[in-house]
Amino acid sequence: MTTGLQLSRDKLLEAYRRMATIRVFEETVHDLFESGALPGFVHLYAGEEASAVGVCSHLDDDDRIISTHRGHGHCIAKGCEVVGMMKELFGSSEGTCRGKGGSMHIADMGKGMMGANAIVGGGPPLACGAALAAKTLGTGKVAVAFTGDGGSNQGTTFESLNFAAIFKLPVVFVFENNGYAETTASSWSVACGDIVKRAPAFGMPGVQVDGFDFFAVHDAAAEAVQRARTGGGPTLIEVKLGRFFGHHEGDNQSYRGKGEVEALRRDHDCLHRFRKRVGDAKLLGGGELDAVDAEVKALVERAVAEARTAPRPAADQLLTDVYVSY
Amino acid sequence: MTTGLQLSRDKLLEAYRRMATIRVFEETVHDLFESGALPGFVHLYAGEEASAVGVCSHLDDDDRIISTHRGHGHCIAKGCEVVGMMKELFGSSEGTCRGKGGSMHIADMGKGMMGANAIVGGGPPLACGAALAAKTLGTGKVAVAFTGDGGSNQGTTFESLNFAAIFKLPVVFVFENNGYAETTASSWSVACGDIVKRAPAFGMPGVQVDGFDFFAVHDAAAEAVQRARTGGGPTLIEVKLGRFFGHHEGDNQSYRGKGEVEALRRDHDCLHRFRKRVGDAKLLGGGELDAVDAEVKALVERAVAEARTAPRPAADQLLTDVYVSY
Amino acid sequence: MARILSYRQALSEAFRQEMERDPTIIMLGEDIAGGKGAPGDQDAWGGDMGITKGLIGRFGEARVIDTPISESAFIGAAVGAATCGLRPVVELMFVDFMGVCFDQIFNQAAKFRYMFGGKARTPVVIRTQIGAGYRAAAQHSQCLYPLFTHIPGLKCVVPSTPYDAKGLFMTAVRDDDPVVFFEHKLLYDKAKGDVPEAPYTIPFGEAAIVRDGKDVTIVALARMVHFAQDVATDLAKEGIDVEIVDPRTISPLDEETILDSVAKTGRLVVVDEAYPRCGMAADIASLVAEHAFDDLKAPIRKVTPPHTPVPFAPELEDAFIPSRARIADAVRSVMRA
Amino acid sequence: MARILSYRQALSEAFRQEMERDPTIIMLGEDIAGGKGAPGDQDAWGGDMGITKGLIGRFGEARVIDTPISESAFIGAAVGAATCGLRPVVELMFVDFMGVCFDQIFNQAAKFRYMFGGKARTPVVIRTQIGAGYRAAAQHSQCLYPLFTHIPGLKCVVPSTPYDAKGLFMTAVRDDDPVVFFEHKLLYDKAKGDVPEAPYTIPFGEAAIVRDGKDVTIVALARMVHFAQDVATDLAKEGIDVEIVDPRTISPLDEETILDSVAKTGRLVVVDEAYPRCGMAADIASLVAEHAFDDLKAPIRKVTPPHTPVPFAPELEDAFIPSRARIADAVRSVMRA
Ligand SMILES: Cc1ncc(C[n+]2csc(CCOP(=O)(O)OP(=O)(O)O)c2C)c(N)n1
Ligand SMILES: Cc1ncc(C[n+]2csc(CCOP(=O)(O)OP(=O)(O)O)c2C)c(N)n1
Ligand SMILES: [Mg+2]
Ligand SMILES: [Mg+2]
Repeated sequence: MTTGLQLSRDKLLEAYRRMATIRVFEETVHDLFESGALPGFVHLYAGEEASAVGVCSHLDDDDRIISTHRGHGHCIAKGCEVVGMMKELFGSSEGTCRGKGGSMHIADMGKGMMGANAIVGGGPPLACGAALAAKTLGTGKVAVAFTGDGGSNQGTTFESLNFAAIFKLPVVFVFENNGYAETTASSWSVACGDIVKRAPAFGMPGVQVDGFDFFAVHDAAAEAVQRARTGGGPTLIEVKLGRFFGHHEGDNQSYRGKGEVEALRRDHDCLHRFRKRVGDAKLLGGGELDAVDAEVKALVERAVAEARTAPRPAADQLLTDVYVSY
Repeated sequence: MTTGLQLSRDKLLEAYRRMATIRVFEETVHDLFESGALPGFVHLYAGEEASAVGVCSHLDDDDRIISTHRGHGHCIAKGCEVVGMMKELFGSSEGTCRGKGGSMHIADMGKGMMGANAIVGGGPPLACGAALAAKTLGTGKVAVAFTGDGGSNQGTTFESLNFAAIFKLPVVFVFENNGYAETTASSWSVACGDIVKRAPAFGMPGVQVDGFDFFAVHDAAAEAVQRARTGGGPTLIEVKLGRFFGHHEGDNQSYRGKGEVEALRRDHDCLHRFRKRVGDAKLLGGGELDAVDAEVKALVERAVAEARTAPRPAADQLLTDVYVSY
Repeated sequence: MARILSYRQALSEAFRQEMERDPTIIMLGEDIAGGKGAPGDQDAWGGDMGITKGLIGRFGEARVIDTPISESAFIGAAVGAATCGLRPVVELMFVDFMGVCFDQIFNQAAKFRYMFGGKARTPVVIRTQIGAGYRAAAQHSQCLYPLFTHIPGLKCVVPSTPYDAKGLFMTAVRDDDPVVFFEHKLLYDKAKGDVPEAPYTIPFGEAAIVRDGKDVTIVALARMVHFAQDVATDLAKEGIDVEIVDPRTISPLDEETILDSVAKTGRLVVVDEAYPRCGMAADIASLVAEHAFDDLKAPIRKVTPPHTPVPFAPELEDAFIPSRARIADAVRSVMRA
Repeated sequence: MARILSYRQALSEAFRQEMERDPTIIMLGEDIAGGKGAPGDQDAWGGDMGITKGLIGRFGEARVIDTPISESAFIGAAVGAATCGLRPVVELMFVDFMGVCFDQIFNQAAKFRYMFGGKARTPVVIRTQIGAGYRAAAQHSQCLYPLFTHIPGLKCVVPSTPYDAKGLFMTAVRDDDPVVFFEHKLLYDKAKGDVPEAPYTIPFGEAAIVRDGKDVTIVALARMVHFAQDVATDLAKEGIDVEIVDPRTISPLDEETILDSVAKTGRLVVVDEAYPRCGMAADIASLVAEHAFDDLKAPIRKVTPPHTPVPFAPELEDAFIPSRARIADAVRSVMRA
């Protein structure tokens, strides 16, 4: 198995590009929301980039992931196209979901992204299904369910863990523990403290990783994905991380500790960490990373510019896409 | 804490009486069903008596239990009245539930029996509620949720374990692992093998006991109930046992091993074991136990006789008891 | 020559034939084979009611999958697998259990296509038992199909005969949308009829005119179709000529056949075993009140159970279920109006 | 002197006053206080929409209980506690989440009393948000109250004004049956009105005649009542005199007021934001088609969303929700008929 630090320069650059894209995308969406340009409920992934990208760097378009309400990062990590995503957030008919899904239901089946999901715990059963299909059809593909710490307490999630284990399904359960479900601390809501401690109860291996460190996530995911691909069954990964913004846009975050977010941004920024690791190991130079930053910034700016003027859905779109046929 | 073998003669006799009552009740219901006298779905508890009685011997009428589709034994163990129960199975208006509930919904709130429950996994949340009420009102009462091995895989059950633990509710989760959910082996459906192994995942103590041994169940339950009563929070008890009959009446049981049921009845009859333990320890004599057997047999016979001719519900009963007021 | 099968046999045959035709069809459910992990026989039950018996022997464990009692997980898995190239047929043993897994059905399967802008396909069939009369009381006797019919994105099928059961199942499993397939537990053995051996499909959204008549239209589903037929035979003796329409699928609903029938008869009685409030009887009655009002010669009558749970005692349960007598009275009352 | 409160303020006041009156009332839900176990402020949110803000400060952690995201467990716990001497008020944050916990509501709470032969009492209130218009798309914008209304044993309350919200909540919490209390998220701030400070109750099953009129009856709920009022004002200029009936509780339903109104006007338009199939509009239309048929001078018209999920794009969502224009057209059409 290749560890993160053994990745090719191209792969490393691509990982950084995706993380940086998520970051810029989310910071931009934050501003857009504040300015009133975007409607609805929006949950930002900034700060958690290393998790989505660390995991998805082992997957191709035919592997499936399922996300949560906090789905933009998983989309980008899985290769969804940023301009279409931004158009979706604006509700344009050129959006990834033709403007019908919005932030909480953004999906791209062609990229193996089965959707953000506005029902907490909605995803894990569906990931089991993707894994079951892969197993039944013998495709060698895997599925990943991203779930939050809050979602780890939903019955559907527990059932899925047991279900995946007894069928040895090729699925990886990634629990992104960012410390909060809305305002509620995971240290309180998860009775056993660490989500990883639940793995033995479901007969599967579990591992806890530092979610600010792309390389830690990458290496844990490498093992889990390989286990899944080679018939070894499911794995539970608990990724410890933190979100840079509120639960959703508009959250005043008064439940968080004083200086907590500042400290996160200062000491636990996965992008900084990545830069330092690859710099120390002399794998990539600052200049190439800066170039990626610039490229990403331009991409997201273009996405916003296009999204602002993108076509709106025609009235008859209300009635289409309910059924394949009816 | 009093161990089972330290119980008073009266208490021991009462425990035996309840176990024997369950046995005779169930054997009788089995015959009645075969003869066509009883309608509906009926799930018998014979063979598992030591569990219900071992647990319920620590409870009084204001402690609450919630049961499953296999509820007759829990009712009797909790002190429900046998004649009314038999009438209920016959659908008489004098039944415990006036003929409206039947076997799968038999309940007696006055005895702290919150009902059999025909939804697998339906009970644990409700038991949390009873415990929450006890805690909030400071009554010192406890709640017990009986669940099967099959029910241990239901999401509602998992959620309840976590919920009870984080609130330190005075509740005991008793998992009666009789090896099967309908035809499905628990050794397969419970990914981690033993249900008790799930306790750490929910931050609570767990214990596995021999469910054919009243004294083993009694002692484990003593500790769990005392923990609950004294603010120590929930406990998970896995009771290993076996059912003497099929899943429900009419089940051909071809999924069971050759000679399995015969061996159970021969070597693992909780009534025999009880007799032997109290005999060896010279706590009760065979004669007094025989007298209980006779008494119990007469009681159940009377119940059947009365139930056969008990009044039927009047037509207007269809419309009553939907609401307190509407 | 007629080939008489029961509803149970017709379904079993449909399952087998379709699974033979299409290797992407899998079946999942609790004890649909039976004996998983157990020391005795596999295929010990073939489903709670024996409807899936024999499939595991023919198609193997990879396609006939017993599940733990985790309805959200395995129905959700069926839904997820449907978006990834399989055509799962998943059993929710009794529709009464929908409360532990409805989210995967109504927020996931039903909405994927719309939420994702037409870019998803979810060909899953959810089979489930409905109906009272089994002395199984409040939590095992409901119909509940109105709850599914309410949800855009689901298709709902309620066959009343062996012929329809086979043909509609074959349509369901070939359909690219999520379909909920409601089987009335009292019809498995009691409904018998001619069923061709060769596979055939019955289009969704096409009602069957079960009986031609000119005086009154009865719209009925599942077991109530049979009750309506008995009533029609009786009332013919009183000179009342009843037309019976069985929608067969309630989402989509063949509005045209119902409206045409009412246009002809001018009178409507809707008979349904589901609860009355926001139920199918109300749905159909309101359709006619809106779109065939001028054809109506009399008030519409609904014959349903009362607004109560299903009781256990046999005499109460029998009184709960719409009876032939109540149906006949309703028909007579609209003839008088 | 009028005391103008918003729907939000009226509800918050009702919660506080009732909890003060009755110490057996507890509240449970996700983040209904907020900050549980967290380093910062407690009562950080006071509920997703801030409706329960301030309660934990006043009544403490034992009575205002934040929960994990385990709806079956905590709603089931509220139900169980209700049978043991408490009067829990539990929040299902959005009604769209009912699919993960419906069993505890419809098979447990709703059926205890019946299954147990009248020997149980389950005084639980389940509060939940409904409605579209928030740009929250398919899984956060549904009404779904028809699903609950279908179930015998539940009571369903859908207030449209601050006055009704307070009075109906007080009735709900004092009621001995399980009540589902539906709050329209677009009314919290937009609906304002006179609300007496002193506690008061509004009986269930009593519709409000929101506007007297003689030409057409509009029956509407929640946000649609306000739309209907606007339409009525406009149509008055065209000489159409609209009567508006707001049932306020849909289970029980005040059939009499609806039928009386139709007896007077002879025309009915039912406006509802829930999905059309097996919905409230169908329910009410069918009631009238059965029991006030002879009073009707025109077909009944239903104005509902189409049979589609709720779309995200604002213009599509606005087209989904019944508009004033569509309501007005329906009224004009029954006037012409
Ligand atoms: C079934 C359900 N319950 C509640 C919610 C409301 N809700 C949305 S996100 C959220 C918190 C989720 O927390 P977590 O799983 O930790 O994910 P995070 O937001 O931290 O990424 C809640 C309670 C929901 N969408 N679905
Ligand atoms: C939610 C739900 N799913 C499925 C069923 C059907 N069912 C009834 S009992 C049972 C098996 C239960 O097994 P277990 O929990 O081990 O209890 P046991 O019968 O062994 O006492 C099943 C699948 C049900 N009643 N409810
Ligand atoms: Mg979180
Ligand atoms: Mg079992």
